[in-house]
Order: sequence, then C-alpha cells, then structure tokens
Amino acid sequence: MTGHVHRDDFGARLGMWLFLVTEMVLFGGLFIGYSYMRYRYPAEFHHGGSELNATLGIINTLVLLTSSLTVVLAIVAIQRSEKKRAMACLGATLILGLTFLVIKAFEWGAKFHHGLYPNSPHLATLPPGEQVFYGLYFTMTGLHGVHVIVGLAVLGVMLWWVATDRVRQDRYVHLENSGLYWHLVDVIWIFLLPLFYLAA
Amino acid sequence: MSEHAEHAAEHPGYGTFIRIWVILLILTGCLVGVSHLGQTAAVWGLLTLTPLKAGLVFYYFMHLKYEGPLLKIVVLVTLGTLLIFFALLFSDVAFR
Amino acid sequence: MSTHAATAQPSYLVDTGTRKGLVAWLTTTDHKRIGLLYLYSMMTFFFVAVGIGFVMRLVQLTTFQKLITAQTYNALFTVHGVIMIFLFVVPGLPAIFGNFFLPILIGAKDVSFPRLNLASWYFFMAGAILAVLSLFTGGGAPDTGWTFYAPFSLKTGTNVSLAVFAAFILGFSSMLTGINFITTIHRLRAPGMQWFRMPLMCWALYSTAWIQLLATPILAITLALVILERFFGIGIFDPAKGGDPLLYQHLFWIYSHPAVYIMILPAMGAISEILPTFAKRPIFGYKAIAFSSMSIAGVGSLVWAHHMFTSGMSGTALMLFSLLTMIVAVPSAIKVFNWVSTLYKGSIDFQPPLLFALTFIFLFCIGGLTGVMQGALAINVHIHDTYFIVGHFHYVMFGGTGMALFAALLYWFPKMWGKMYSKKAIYLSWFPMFIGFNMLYFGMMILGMMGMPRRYYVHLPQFHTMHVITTVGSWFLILGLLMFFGALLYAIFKGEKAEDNPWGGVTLEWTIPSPPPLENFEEIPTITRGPYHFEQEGK
Amino acid sequence: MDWMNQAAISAEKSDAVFFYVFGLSVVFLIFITALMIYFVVRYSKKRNPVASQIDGHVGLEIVWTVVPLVLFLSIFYYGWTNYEYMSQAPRDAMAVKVTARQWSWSFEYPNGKQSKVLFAPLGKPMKMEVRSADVVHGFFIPSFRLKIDAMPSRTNTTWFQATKVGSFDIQCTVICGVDHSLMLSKVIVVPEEEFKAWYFGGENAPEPGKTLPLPATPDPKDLPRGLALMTANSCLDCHSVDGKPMVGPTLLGLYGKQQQVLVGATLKTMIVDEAYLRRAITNPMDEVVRGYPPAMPEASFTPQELDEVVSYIKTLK
Ligand code: HEA
Ligand code: HEA
Ligand code: HEC
Ligand code: CUA
Ligand SMILES: [Cu+2]
Repeated sequence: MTGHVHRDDFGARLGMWLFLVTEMVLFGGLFIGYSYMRYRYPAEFHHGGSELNATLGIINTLVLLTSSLTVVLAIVAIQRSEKKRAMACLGATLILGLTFLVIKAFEWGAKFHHGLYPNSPHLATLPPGEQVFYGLYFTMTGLHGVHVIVGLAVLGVMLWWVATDRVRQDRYVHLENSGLYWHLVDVIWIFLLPLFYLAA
Repeated sequence: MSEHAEHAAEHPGYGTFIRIWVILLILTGCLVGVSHLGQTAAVWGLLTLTPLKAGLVFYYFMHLKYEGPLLKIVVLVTLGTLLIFFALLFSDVAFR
Repeated sequence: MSTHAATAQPSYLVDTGTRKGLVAWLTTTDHKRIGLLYLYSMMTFFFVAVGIGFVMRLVQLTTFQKLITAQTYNALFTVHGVIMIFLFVVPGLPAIFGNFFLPILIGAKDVSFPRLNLASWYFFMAGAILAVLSLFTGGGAPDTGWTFYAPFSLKTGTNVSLAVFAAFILGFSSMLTGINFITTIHRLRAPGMQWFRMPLMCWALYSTAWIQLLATPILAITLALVILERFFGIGIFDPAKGGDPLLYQHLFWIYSHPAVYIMILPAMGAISEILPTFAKRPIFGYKAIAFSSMSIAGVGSLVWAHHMFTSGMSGTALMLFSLLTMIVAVPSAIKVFNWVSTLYKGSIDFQPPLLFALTFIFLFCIGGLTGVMQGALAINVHIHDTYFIVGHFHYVMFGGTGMALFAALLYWFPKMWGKMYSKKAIYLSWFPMFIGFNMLYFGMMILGMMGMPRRYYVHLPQFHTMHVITTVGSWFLILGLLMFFGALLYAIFKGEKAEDNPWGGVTLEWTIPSPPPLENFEEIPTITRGPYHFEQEGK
Repeated sequence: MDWMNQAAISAEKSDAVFFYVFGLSVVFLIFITALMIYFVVRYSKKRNPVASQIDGHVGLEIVWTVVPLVLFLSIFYYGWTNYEYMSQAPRDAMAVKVTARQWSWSFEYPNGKQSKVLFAPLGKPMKMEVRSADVVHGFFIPSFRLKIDAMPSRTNTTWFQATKVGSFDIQCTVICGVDHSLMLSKVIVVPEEEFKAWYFGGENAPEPGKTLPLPATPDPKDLPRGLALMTANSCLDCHSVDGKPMVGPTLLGLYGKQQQVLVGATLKTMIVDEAYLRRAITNPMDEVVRGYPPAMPEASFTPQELDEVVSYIKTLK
C-alpha cells in the first residue's frame, strides 16, 4: 500500500476491539440459546452436566488461564525490548494451547467412545432435554475449539514476527491485538466451565 | 503517535499480571468448591464468580484499565446489548 | 474554483499505479473504486432479482394452469428475497455511498483499513457466488422463504445449507464494513470536524455500523446452527430432539429486525444530505436527526418479536414488544417532520434528486404507517403473513431505501463520474415508476386486508382481480426503471461533463473536483463550522 | 363474497383498531404530503430567492415528538386490549383440536368426532387448540381476523364466536412446502341446532351445512361411482381431476400419457395403461413418478372398486 497512511496504533486496537465485539455477540447468541434451553430443561441439563468430566474441564481452565498470562507477559517483555523472554513466553503459550486441544480431544474421544456424538443412535434414546444439552455442548466447545486453533495460528505468526523483528519495542500492536483475541478465547472458556462441567 | 506515548508511560510490569493470574486461579478454585455445595450455591457462584473472572481478564490482561474511555464504552455497550437481548427473550420464555 | 484543483491530480478513475485496467480495479484499496465495485456487482444481482419479481407477478395472473411448478415458485420468492435483502438493501447504501463518500464527508483520504475494505468486497462476492451456486447444486434452489424457518428448513431436501452459508459469509462482509466505518469516524475526522459538525450521512452510517456489529453475529450463529443441524442433527431447533423452533425465530429476528434499520438509516442519511442542498438552508433540527438515528439503532434492536405475534409467545412478551414497536416509530416521525420543515422558507431549486427525495418521504410514510398498523396486536393477527406485509415491506424497502438510493445516485452522480445525465429523461421515468409502484404495492396491501396469504402459488378466485391489477402495476414500474437506468448508463458514457458543484452544495465533497482525485484532498481541510452553512446570497 | 365480511366478534374487534389507525394514518399522510407540495411551490427559487437560515425550533420539535408518541401509545393500548379479548377464550368454550400437517387440516371435537372442515355453531365460543404434526403452519380465518401458528411440539390456542352463518375459508399462512398454497379448508358456521344434530347424532348423522347456499361437498350419489370412491378414500386430497397441481400428479389426461418413473433408483419411461394405473394404486411405492415425493399411501380397494376407479381415471381426458 501507499506509504502515506500514518500509523494509528489506537485505531488498530479500536478495530480489533470492534472485531471482538462481534465475537462476543456471536458467543453471546449461543449463551442466550443455552439459557433458554436450560430454563426449559433444568433437570436434564443437571444430569447431562454430571456425565461430563469435570476434572478435565478444570485442568483445561487452568491451562488456558496460564496461557493468557504468558501472552500478556510476552507483551511486557516486548515493551522492555527483551526479545528472548518474549519468545519464550509466546512459545509457552503455544504449548499450553496445544495441551488444551489435546485434553479436549481426549475428552471428546471418550464421549464418542460411549456413543455420544451428534446424530448417534445412542443419543437418540436419551430424553429430549439431554439431546439438546449434548447438542449445545458439542457446538459450543467445538466452536470454542475452532477459535483456539485460529488463535494458535495467529500467535504462531507472532512468534515468527518477534523472531524476525517485525514486532519490536516501538511496534507491537499486532502482538497486542493477537493477545486480545487469545484473552477473549480464554474468557469464553471461563464461562463454558461452569455452564457445562460444573452444571451438576 | 501521541496517544502511544501516554500509553507507554504507564506500562505495568510482570508482577501485576502474575498477581492477577494467582487471583484467577484462586477464584477458579472457589468456583469449583462452591459448585459442590448444592444447586443454589452453584448458580450463585456461576453468576458472581464467573463475571468477576472475566472482568479481571478484560481489565488487566486485555489492558482495558490502561485505555481511554472509548474502549471501555465499547465493551459496556456490547455487554449491555446482550443483557437486553437476554432479558427480552426471557419476557417470552419465563412467562409462557 | 472548478479549475484550480482539477489540473493538480488525475481523477481516481484514471489508473496511476503499475497495475492497469481490470487488475487495477480488482486490487484497488481506494475507497471510491471499492464503492463502484459494489455498485456494479449489486446492480447485476439486483436486476436478476427484479426479473424474478416480474415472473412472480406473471404467475399470479392465472389461478391454476401455470407457467412454472409450485416448487419453482417457492424457490423464486426465496431467491428473490435472499438477493434483495442480503445482496442489495442491507449492503446497498453503506457499501456504495458509504464507501465512496464517508471519507470525503469527514475530510479523510481513505477509510481506516483500506485493505480490509477490499477484503469485505471479496467476502461479498464470495457470498454472492455461493448464493447463486446454491440454485443449481444439491437438491435445487431453497424453498423456505428468506426467513429459513425451522423445522421446515431442516427437513426440506433443497439446498438450504449452501444458501445459508452464503448469507453467513455476506454477514461477515457486512461486519467488516461496520468495523471500518466506526474506526474511520472515530480516528480520521479532519481537524475541527467535531461530532456535531459531521454531515448527517455520517451519523446515519455510524449508527448503522453499530447495528451491523451488534446484530449480525447473531445471524451468523443462527445460520451456523442451521447448517450444523442439517449435517450433524445437533437438535437445538428440531422439536423431535427436544429443540425449539421458537428459539430459531427469536434468534433470526434478533438480527433481522435490526437489519431493516441497517437498510433504512443510511437512506435517511442520504435524504438529510439532499434536502438542505436544494432548499439552500440548514437542515431543520440537526441534533434531533442525529440523535434519532442513534435511537433508532438502539431501540430498533429491542422490537424483534413483532414478527412473531402469532407464534404463541407469552402474553407479557406480546405486550412488551408491541409497546416497543410503537416507541421505535417515534424517531422516524421526528425525522419526517424535520425533513418537511427543512423546506420551509428555503429557496427551493427543484431538481431530480429533490423529486426522488420527496417521493421517498411520501412512500416511506405509507410504509411506516402500515408498519405501525402491523405493530398493533389486534390488527397483526389478521394481516400477519398476508400480502399486507408484502406491501408494507416493499413500501419501506423499495419505496424507502430504493428511492433514497435513486435520489442519492442522482445527487452524487456528477461527483462520481464527472458527467451529467439528462434531467428530462429522469423526470419522464418518474411517472411510470410512481404510478406503477403504487398500483403494485398498494394493491398488495388491499389483497392482504382481504386475506390473501403470502408465499402462495395459487390463489382463491376472490383475489384474482386485485392480482391482475398489481401485475399490471409491475409492468409500469419496470418500464420506469428501465428508462431511469437507461438514462444514467447513457450519461456515464456519453453525458456532458459536469461541474464540480452542480447543485450548490456546501458539504466537503463539493469542494473537490469531479471526479475526485485519488486521495480526495490535496490538503486535508480544517473545519470551522457546521455542515450546512450556506452563505447568505445577495448580501 | 364481500371481503370485509365480519363474521365473528374478533373481526369487529380487529377492524375497530384498524379503522382507528387507518384514520390517523390518512390524516397524517395527507397533512405531510400537502405541506411538502405547498412548501415546494411557495418557497421555490422564483418566489423566494433568498432562503432564511433557520436551524430549528425546540418547541416545535418537542411537539412533534410528544404528539406522535401519545398517538402511538394510544394505538398500542387499543390494539393490545382488543387483542386480549380476542385471545382469551371464555371458560365455556368448546375445545376443538386442530391438527396441521403437510398439507391438510383436521379437526377433532371433545366427543372424539373428527372432520376435515371445521363445523361451528352460531354464537357459541369455540376454542381452537392448534398443533402441528410436522413443520410450522399457520391457521388463518380471514373473515374472523384470526390467526395462530401451528407449532410442532406445542399447542397454541385461540378462539372465536361466529356471528354469521356461512362458509369461510381457512388458509395456511406459514410456508410449509410445495403445497403450502393448497393447504386450505373451511369453517362452516350453522345454527346451533343443526350443529348439535350432527355433534350428538352418532356416526351417520349428516354433516351440517347442507342447507347453506354454497358449493358444499356434492352428494356422493350424484357423482360417477369412481369419483365417489376416490372422494371417500381421500385420493382427492392429493390429486386433482382438473389439471390443478397438488401433492400428487393430476389425473387429468393421465391415461395414455408417457410418464417418467423411478423404479428404485433407475429412471424409466412408461406409457400409462391400465396395468400401470393398477400398479400405481395398489403398490404406489414401487414406481414413483419423477419429481414427486414417494408420499402416496396404499389404498384398500376391493378388486371391483379398483375397476371402477381405474375406468373413471381413463375417462379423464
Ligand atoms: C427498510 C425496511 C423496513 C423498515 C424501515 C420498517 C419499519 C417498520 N416496520 Fe417493518 N418490515 C420490514 C422492513 C421494514 N420495516 C420487512 C422486510 C418485514 C417483513 C419480513 C418478513 O416477514 O419477510 C417487515 C415486517 C414488519 C412487521 C411484522 C409483520 C408480520 O409479519 O406480522 C411489523 C410489525 O410490527 C413491522 C413494523 C414496522 C414498524 C413499526 C416500522 C417503523 O420503523 C416505521 C416508522 C415510520 C413511520 C411511523 C412513518 C413516519 C411517521 C409519521 C408520519 C408520524 C405520524 C404518524 C402517526 C402519529 C401514526 N414490520
Ligand atoms: C429491496 C427489496 C425488494 C425489492 C426492490 C423488490 C422488488 C420486487 N418485488 Fe419483492 N420481495 C422482497 C424484497 C424486494 N422486492 C422480499 C424480501 C420478499 C419476501 C421473500 C419471502 O417471502 O421470503 C419479497 C416478496 C415479493 C413477493 C411475494 C411473493 C409471495 O409471497 O408469494 C412479490 C409478489 O409479487 C414480489 C414482487 C416484487 C416485484 C414485482 C419487484 C420488482 O420487480 C419491482 C420493480 C423494482 C425495481 C424494478 C427496482 C427498484 C430499484 C432499486 C431499489 C434501486 C436500484 C439501483 C441500483 C442498483 C443502483 N416480491
Ligand atoms: C398423501 C397423498 C396421496 C394420496 C392420499 C393418494 N395419492 Fe396417488 N399419488 C401421490 C403421489 C405423491 C404420487 C406420485 C408418486 C408415486 O407415483 O408414488 C401419486 C401417484 C398416483 C398415480 C400415478 C400417477 C402418474 O402420473 O403416473 C395414480 C394413478 C394415483 N396416485 C392414484 C391415486 C388414487 C386412486 C388414490 C386414492 C386411493 C390416491 N392416488 C391417493 C400422492 C397421493
Ligand atoms: Cu401449511 Cu403452509
Ligand atoms: Cu421488524
């Protein structure tokens, strides 16, 4: 692009926040749907929640919270021009994110193993409320999982940019924006934990 | 940019964020604990502790604390809108 | 005044970079060129949908023996609705005139994120192409109506999934545009351009952009759920699995009602630009209009369930939503009265854009007033899902947004292409258009009162006379339309050269050459007063 | 039939609100339009070369905020109260179960009687308990200004009290598939005694409404035997004998025609002869006409009846 456009870091952050607005509303729609259904089927949701593996959910919460911390520390490091440390922090985030996905995969795998997946014959025998519970569970954790994958890809690029000095002390708004995205993914999980895993 | 300079002046350090992280972990512990105390406690825990955690992430990790009013308003407007959607939807569901 | 800038820089229509011709257009990040890209692509889709509208009218000429099968008819109105809504009126004014004029009106060189802007157009095109593909692949064109009500949309064998996915992508395009506009207005206003010195079009676009951000994601998630439901049977809307079709309707309308304000607000903004220019005086009650845009955006998000009055919602919800519907009509009323008062004691220069702006006010009032009828519960139970609704929304969408789009096109045409059209031809096209319009859509409202349901392939004999009248009306309308676009197309190629400021406007776009140069302003202007400040003539 | 026919109390309630809003609307529309035209003429460039630079007038703006607000609220209130009346069935109303399915209506009365058209006594409240067996439909009686959606897995209710004897259309208002526009029925309003005679009259009681001056269902005895059989077996719910498209192919001109049918998954072209017709009626799923759903139920005709039906279809040229 033409070089005349001066840099507007605040504008970039504002744009990112506006994008996050759309993400919040996107998940907000699902949360509204969740409350609607939970209101209709309190007992079934209670029972469905007790079938989920709360321990895995809690561990994953800790993993994501920690990964959020490492991102924000990476930004501090960049602000102080500590490149090595920033890269270490970002690397840690990537590993934690992957850990989250692996745990998630085990969890879903176990459900599939028990014949619990959308459209499964076993699911069809459950009471309607529980079918809805699992429908929402797979949709919401699945969509969240997609966001984690996207976030990891973006942070991977950031790691590369830090290594090649495209992100540096006087120019780190990209890293900051990617961090914002990652934190939002974390916040969504903060809500998913009590809604599904601790629902019982 | 001038705003950037102001912003840079008050960059918080590592310590702040680690402290927030510890608080978040503790809150998660509380949430799990509370959820074992029965249905009402669990719901109240959900309604209070979860927004508190989310708020901390927004306020510190996402640097809202250090931004001007505009971004704060943006977030509040969004949450407000969602809340209103929710309330109006329940004017149907809850009175059926 | 007209010559000093013109020599300095070539117009945006001339390729200046290394890329030439079509490639230069398809990779451009110039907001003006992107505006034109939207205009041309939208025109194309739009005429397809108009053609479909025409065929639908022909079908209603006969009672039984028909040209096409019932299945085809159902596909036709669905495609007509989807194209008109998602490819035409929702992106319409913001994508075309918002892109072209927003930066100019606030004294900026471009929008905040020019590349994102181009990406939005590609999203738009991708969505459009998918929508077209959905007609010919899978089980054939969707037959659910543009509302995709579950569980019918989950069960039908037609290609609902792809059509819905197309709408999903189009939603993204719309959100990205919204993000861009908000950031631009916050960050790139010229020095001295305070909030209350912005032209009203900017206020309209600003409030529209907020609706786009806060409502569109709900549509995205709803449509995503429909797709998941069709492929994986997750059961949230499917009553057989414990889901609830009413939840679908709620979620759908949470977006789709605000979407009607996405359609009308920029139209109202354009009208608020046009009236002062031709009345040669400031708009009456600037702040009231600006605030009413914002309050339409706000309250407009709270009335969605008036589309569901007969669906069996709770009595409380019925009452609440009917009440809120009435309240949202107030800011529209304020605008109408302010516009009319803007003519008072002006010095009115009657030109084609003004004619279309006044036509807008008239038709929008009819559309709005019938909207209020629909909002009253006792009337709604009769006219819901009848041709009355069809009449209402054509009045607001075509008579409102469509006419405003025409007015805006006529108003800014000389600026965009640097050419002037034949005013006589435009006046001439107005008559068949106006007469045809009212015959067609007022006829539909009478049909609705008589009890003719919408989306009907065959109709009962008692409705036949009115159906014939409306069909004839559609012929007049289309005749007028062809004349109108014929005149404009002719002008683009063969028109006389236009002056920089043919109407004597005072907002910033009239201070730069026609067509504008690549970066709009040689020097970013400094603003010292409100937008509609006319010099006292003859002083 | 006059279309503003008010045939129930609910119609009067709805129309009252309508005329109130309509009146207001006409007044405002004329006022605004007249004002626009007057200003354009009076303050044209010729008549008024110098514009007055007026920015606004707070007092006026308050007036045209408050006046419409008050009027709108009155519309809301009137519409709501009348609706409350229209939607709250009195206790003594007779509850009829209305079932919508693709693409027909059926009605079941408290004593278990069933019908395809809705019979209603004059001047007595009738409560409709509307439900759907498949997708969303809309239960609409224009002459009563009454509408309620038929939703799967829930029951919606509405009620009416007819004020006129006669036959009134029922239409489906929510798009529900190909034959949405043919999902029609009727309400037949008769004097109470006539209704009672049918309602309490056991299985063979004559259907009410015969006395009405309307094209009521013709007496089977007057029909060709084949047609009468087809009517009785509800073939005509899905097939027309006059070329009108419905769920199934029309039977007009069928005999002797070339028809493309799907046998299993293979497409074959066949000439419609007698054997074809017999197969199509006795084993409808074996050969499915192209472009139609495999939706036809098997009929239970005696061989003799089948002959009658087939020979009747052959006469439909
Ligand atoms: C551009 C789009 C647009 C706009 C601006 C509007 C504007 C309004 N609409 Fe409309 N509407 C649609 C597009 C739009 N609508 C569409 C597409 C549908 C059908 C969707 C589908 O089912 O497919 C629909 C359907 C629809 C319904 C549902 C009908 C049904 O299915 O049962 C309702 C019900 O309340 C409604 C109401 C209103 C109201 C109250 C307004 C108000 O905002 C109007 C306000 C304006 C005025 C009131 C006029 C000016 C005021 C005055 C002159 C003041 C003086 C007047 C008085 C004091 C009376 N609309
Ligand atoms: C803006 C939206 C829009 C427009 C312009 C139109 C235009 C037309 N519509 Fe529209 N119509 C809808 C939106 C629109 N429609 C929607 C949303 C539905 C509901 C679908 C559903 O039920 O799911 C519907 C349904 C609908 C039905 C009801 C079908 C049914 O229920 O059975 C019918 C019936 O005849 C009809 C007819 C027509 C006709 C004859 C035209 C036109 O042919 C009339 C002529 C109009 C024009 C010729 C052009 C107007 C020009 C402009 C607005 C600007 C162009 C400028 C540029 C591109 C720069 N339409
Ligand atoms: C539920 C709707 C339905 C009913 C009731 C019904 N049919 Fe059909 N009929 C269909 C459909 C759909 C087809 C086309 C698909 C097929 O061939 O199975 C069809 C096909 C036919 C055909 C072949 C038509 C052709 O074009 O080749 C004949 C003959 C026929 N039906 C006769 C009857 C008779 C006689 C009855 C009454 C006993 C009857 N149908 C009842 C739905 C119905
Ligand atoms: Cu049933 Cu439309
Ligand atoms: Cu609406």
